[in-house]
Amino acid sequence: MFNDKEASKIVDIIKNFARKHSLWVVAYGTGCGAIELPPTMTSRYDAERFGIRGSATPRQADVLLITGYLSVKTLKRVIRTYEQMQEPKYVIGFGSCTINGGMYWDSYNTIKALDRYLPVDVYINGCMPRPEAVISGFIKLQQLISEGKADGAKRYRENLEWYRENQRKVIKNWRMPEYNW
Amino acid sequence: MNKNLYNENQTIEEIKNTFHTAEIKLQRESRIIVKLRSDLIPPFLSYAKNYLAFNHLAHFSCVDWIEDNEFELVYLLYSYEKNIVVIAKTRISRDKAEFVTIKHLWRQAETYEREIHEMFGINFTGNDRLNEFILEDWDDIPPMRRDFNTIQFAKDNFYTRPGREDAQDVRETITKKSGEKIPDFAKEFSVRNLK
Amino acid sequence: MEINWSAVLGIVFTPVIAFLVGVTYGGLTRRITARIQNRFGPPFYQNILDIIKLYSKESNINHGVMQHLGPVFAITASVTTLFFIPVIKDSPVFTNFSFNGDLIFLLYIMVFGSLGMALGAGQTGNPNSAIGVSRGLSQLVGYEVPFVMALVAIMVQFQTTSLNDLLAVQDHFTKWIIFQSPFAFLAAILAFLGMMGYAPFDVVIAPAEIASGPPSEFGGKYLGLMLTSRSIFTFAKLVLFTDIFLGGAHDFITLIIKTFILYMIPVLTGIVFPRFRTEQSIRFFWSWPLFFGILAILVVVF
Amino acid sequence: MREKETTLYFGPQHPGITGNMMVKLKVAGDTIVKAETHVGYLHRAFEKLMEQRTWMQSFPIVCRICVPEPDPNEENLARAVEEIEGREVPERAKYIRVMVLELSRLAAYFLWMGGQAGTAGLYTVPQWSVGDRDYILDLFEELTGGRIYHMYIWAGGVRRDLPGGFPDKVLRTMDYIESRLPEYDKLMFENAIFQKRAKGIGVIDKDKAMEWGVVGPPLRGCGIQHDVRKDEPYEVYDKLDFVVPTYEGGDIWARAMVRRKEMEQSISIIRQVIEKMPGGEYYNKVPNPLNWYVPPGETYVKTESARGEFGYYVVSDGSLKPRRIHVRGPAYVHGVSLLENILVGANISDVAMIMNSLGVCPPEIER
Repeated sequence: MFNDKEASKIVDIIKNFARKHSLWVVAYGTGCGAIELPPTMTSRYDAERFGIRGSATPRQADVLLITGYLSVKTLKRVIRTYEQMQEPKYVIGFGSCTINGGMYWDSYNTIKALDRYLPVDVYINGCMPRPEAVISGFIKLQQLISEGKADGAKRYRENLEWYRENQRKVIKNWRMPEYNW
Repeated sequence: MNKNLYNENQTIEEIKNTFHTAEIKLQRESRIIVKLRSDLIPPFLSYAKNYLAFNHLAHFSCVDWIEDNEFELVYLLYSYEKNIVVIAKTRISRDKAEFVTIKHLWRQAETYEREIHEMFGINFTGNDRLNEFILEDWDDIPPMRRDFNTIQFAKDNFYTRPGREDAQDVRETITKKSGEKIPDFAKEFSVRNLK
Repeated sequence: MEINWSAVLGIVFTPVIAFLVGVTYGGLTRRITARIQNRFGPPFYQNILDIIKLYSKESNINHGVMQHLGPVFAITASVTTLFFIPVIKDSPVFTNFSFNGDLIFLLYIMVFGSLGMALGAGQTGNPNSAIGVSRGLSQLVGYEVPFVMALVAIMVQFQTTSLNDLLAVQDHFTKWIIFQSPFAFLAAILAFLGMMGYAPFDVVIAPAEIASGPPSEFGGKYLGLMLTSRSIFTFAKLVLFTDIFLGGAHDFITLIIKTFILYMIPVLTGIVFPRFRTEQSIRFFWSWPLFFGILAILVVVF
Repeated sequence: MREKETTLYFGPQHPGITGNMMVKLKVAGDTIVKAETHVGYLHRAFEKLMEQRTWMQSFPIVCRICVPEPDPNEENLARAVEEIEGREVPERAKYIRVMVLELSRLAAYFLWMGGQAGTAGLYTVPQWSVGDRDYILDLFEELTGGRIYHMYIWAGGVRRDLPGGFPDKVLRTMDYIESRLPEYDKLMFENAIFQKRAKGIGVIDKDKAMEWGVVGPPLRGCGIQHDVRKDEPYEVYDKLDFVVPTYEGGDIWARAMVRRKEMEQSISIIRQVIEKMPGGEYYNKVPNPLNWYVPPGETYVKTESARGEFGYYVVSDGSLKPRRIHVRGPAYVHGVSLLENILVGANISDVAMIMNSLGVCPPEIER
């Protein structure tokens, strides 16, 4: 009926459709942007309509939402969380401070550009982004997934050396297990 | 609002009788500033807590007066009964940044001391929990000291995305990139015109 | 040897139907919950998408053999449980393996899945899982006692341990066991609340306390297997309760109506109650449900 | 027999934690033997940054110190600058400030209600209360342009006047919120299981509460009637009629009841403010913000936030920039020394509930 190529194509379409409509966000409010997540998830904006749901542990999650600036101490935990997540996994940078440091451009304790340390799929700008902006960011991610362009995890695996170098430059005391999946 | 300053004056009187060297100033109603020699701080705090009913340690702060080469330690005590804040201040040398703990008087002082130890590098003898509190693996000079340059530190340690080297006007950048016109009313609020 | 084709058909189709119904019920629950919470909620097929996505995820973590076997045990237990329950009354296709001693066998096999999960979660080494497992097992002890009491009362009352015999007794709706033995029903339905794991008895997965408990190290297809197993098991339990207390069903529509009404009891309770602490939960099961269970036996004996 | 102790890391990635922090728990069975708070995950060096910025540039920074209710911070800094300078504030601005402060307190209580019920496992209340909180955020958006961060109160007054028809909108929202409160009573405060979970858990010793630095609703939950709004009335609180509710017990339940009663008080304060609000200017003429020298001086100002006394110790050395702004958040004491003490002996099920009822908010511990 189908040859292998067509069959795998169909499987891919089904997979991407399911992935797209079922995004589980790991419950980690890394910055002050976490305050806009309750409105996004609850009755007024109701992100569950799009299949967006919180998940308690990184093992079960698909999306790592970096809600705002990352201090160096948090960056270490975020990297650990990200590496515990299972592929396919996506990173959303939330807020201006993940893009270029925002108002913390001269702070000694926050990183200024998230994509040097983790592969970011979608950025949402604003300080802080409104729930509508968050949802539109998720919809952008859904588009990327259905087009097969949300390949952050692949980039991370392929350029692991580069990311590691950047991460080690900031995190002075590097005690982390190897990334092997 | 004019309130009689009976409580304040009485407290000042009592402090004066016990600590003769204290410089006492009534800043305004319910704010008394007490300047003390550094060795008198622990007895003063203990006295204020036990005899004057200042049993709420509202705040404990530190100011770096680098031009005098001194740290100023500021203890803010509040009395619920008298409704007065006493600001007890003392100065210690910047070179030998050491002081005694007041953990035995208020246990929450431990937290403040941990923070000040980390941010200013002041050692509190008697506090055995001066470990990492807020920062992690910090090996530079304590960051809240005035001689720590945070801009330089950020420039050296963190990658900064190009595009914000100077104070750019967002509207002008947008105009340059996409050709969108700046409306007239917005022009007068532009950063360049304010200067 | 002659092959009973209708039975084969039943064995093939029962798990599939059970999964589909269970998963749709799960989706509907999310939607009903959402409506009560003033919002729209996900589409009713959301849980199917979730499960497909989970199966399509990679899972490159290895915590040892039991981690792989845990979810497998769970799904085996749910499918086996389902096989020993007559889904449709008197139907040659969906009677499955129900034989004479099946109630006692069911009591045993229903615990099996939890034990498998406990072993699997215990191996992952996550302290949250370990706490979740110990909570789950203590709660199991809690609700199992009134449930067994209720079943014993029914077994004594009707002098049988076979589900088919019980179904045969309830040939008219006035003869449903819910009316014949109401105290047993009360004890069993309260135990059922605990079995379903909705609030206030969701101490096992309590996200705000122990980060989703036993499954916290399980992602990808393991979690997918667990959700599948939970869907099937939910349906199995619902059918079991329908068979015992509500007179079973002659066709699918009746079955759906009866199980859905039964299913809404824990769901709607869950929406308006917070979670018990573990020891409060056990104390609860050992108070009213146990009392009703004893009462049911006493009523039957005297 | 002594049970084996395990170490449980409660956070930073944990659904039950209030923000980005970590509590390291030593657990024997289900009981906590030792708790240790680890903070610093949100340290942005605000106090250092404010030394680099002018006084007015510090206002966008201070409101980010406390995310659930930024206005007490702005209020504190504004009042500190005014006090050092001796600057007068018009009467209307004072009323507007009180209205904004009470609205933000109400918003913070709604968020707290969601958090408290959510940690207890009652997931319907957060869905409702966060949705209802959005009506207050809408008011803020209309008034200030921002949902979360307002940058509205500043030295010399407030930034804008009330938009047309705003008081009516506030009153309408208050009516709506008041009509919702009985529903929350039914679902949460009168819920038998919630009461079972909350009573007798996380008890603060009444005799020690003041000495330990407990402030705000936890202090009033011990039956001690102290509130900065009454002790040292700022703005126009001395002209308004309200009571400070207290409750005996010192447990989660007492703190919940105090907050529940304060919601009604806040609504009544907002109504009074709108009724009494005078006309006139909403700010006094201020210098150019880029060229605003504040004379040397120091002050300690405090505001009653939804979680207790929010204090700022501000030192100016007469330059364009602040010399030192040191923030004392209520969670500074609640979240570290108090939490570490009252968690000992508690059940792990109750950690999240205790943290929520104390109002532990990490950004104000580490700034």
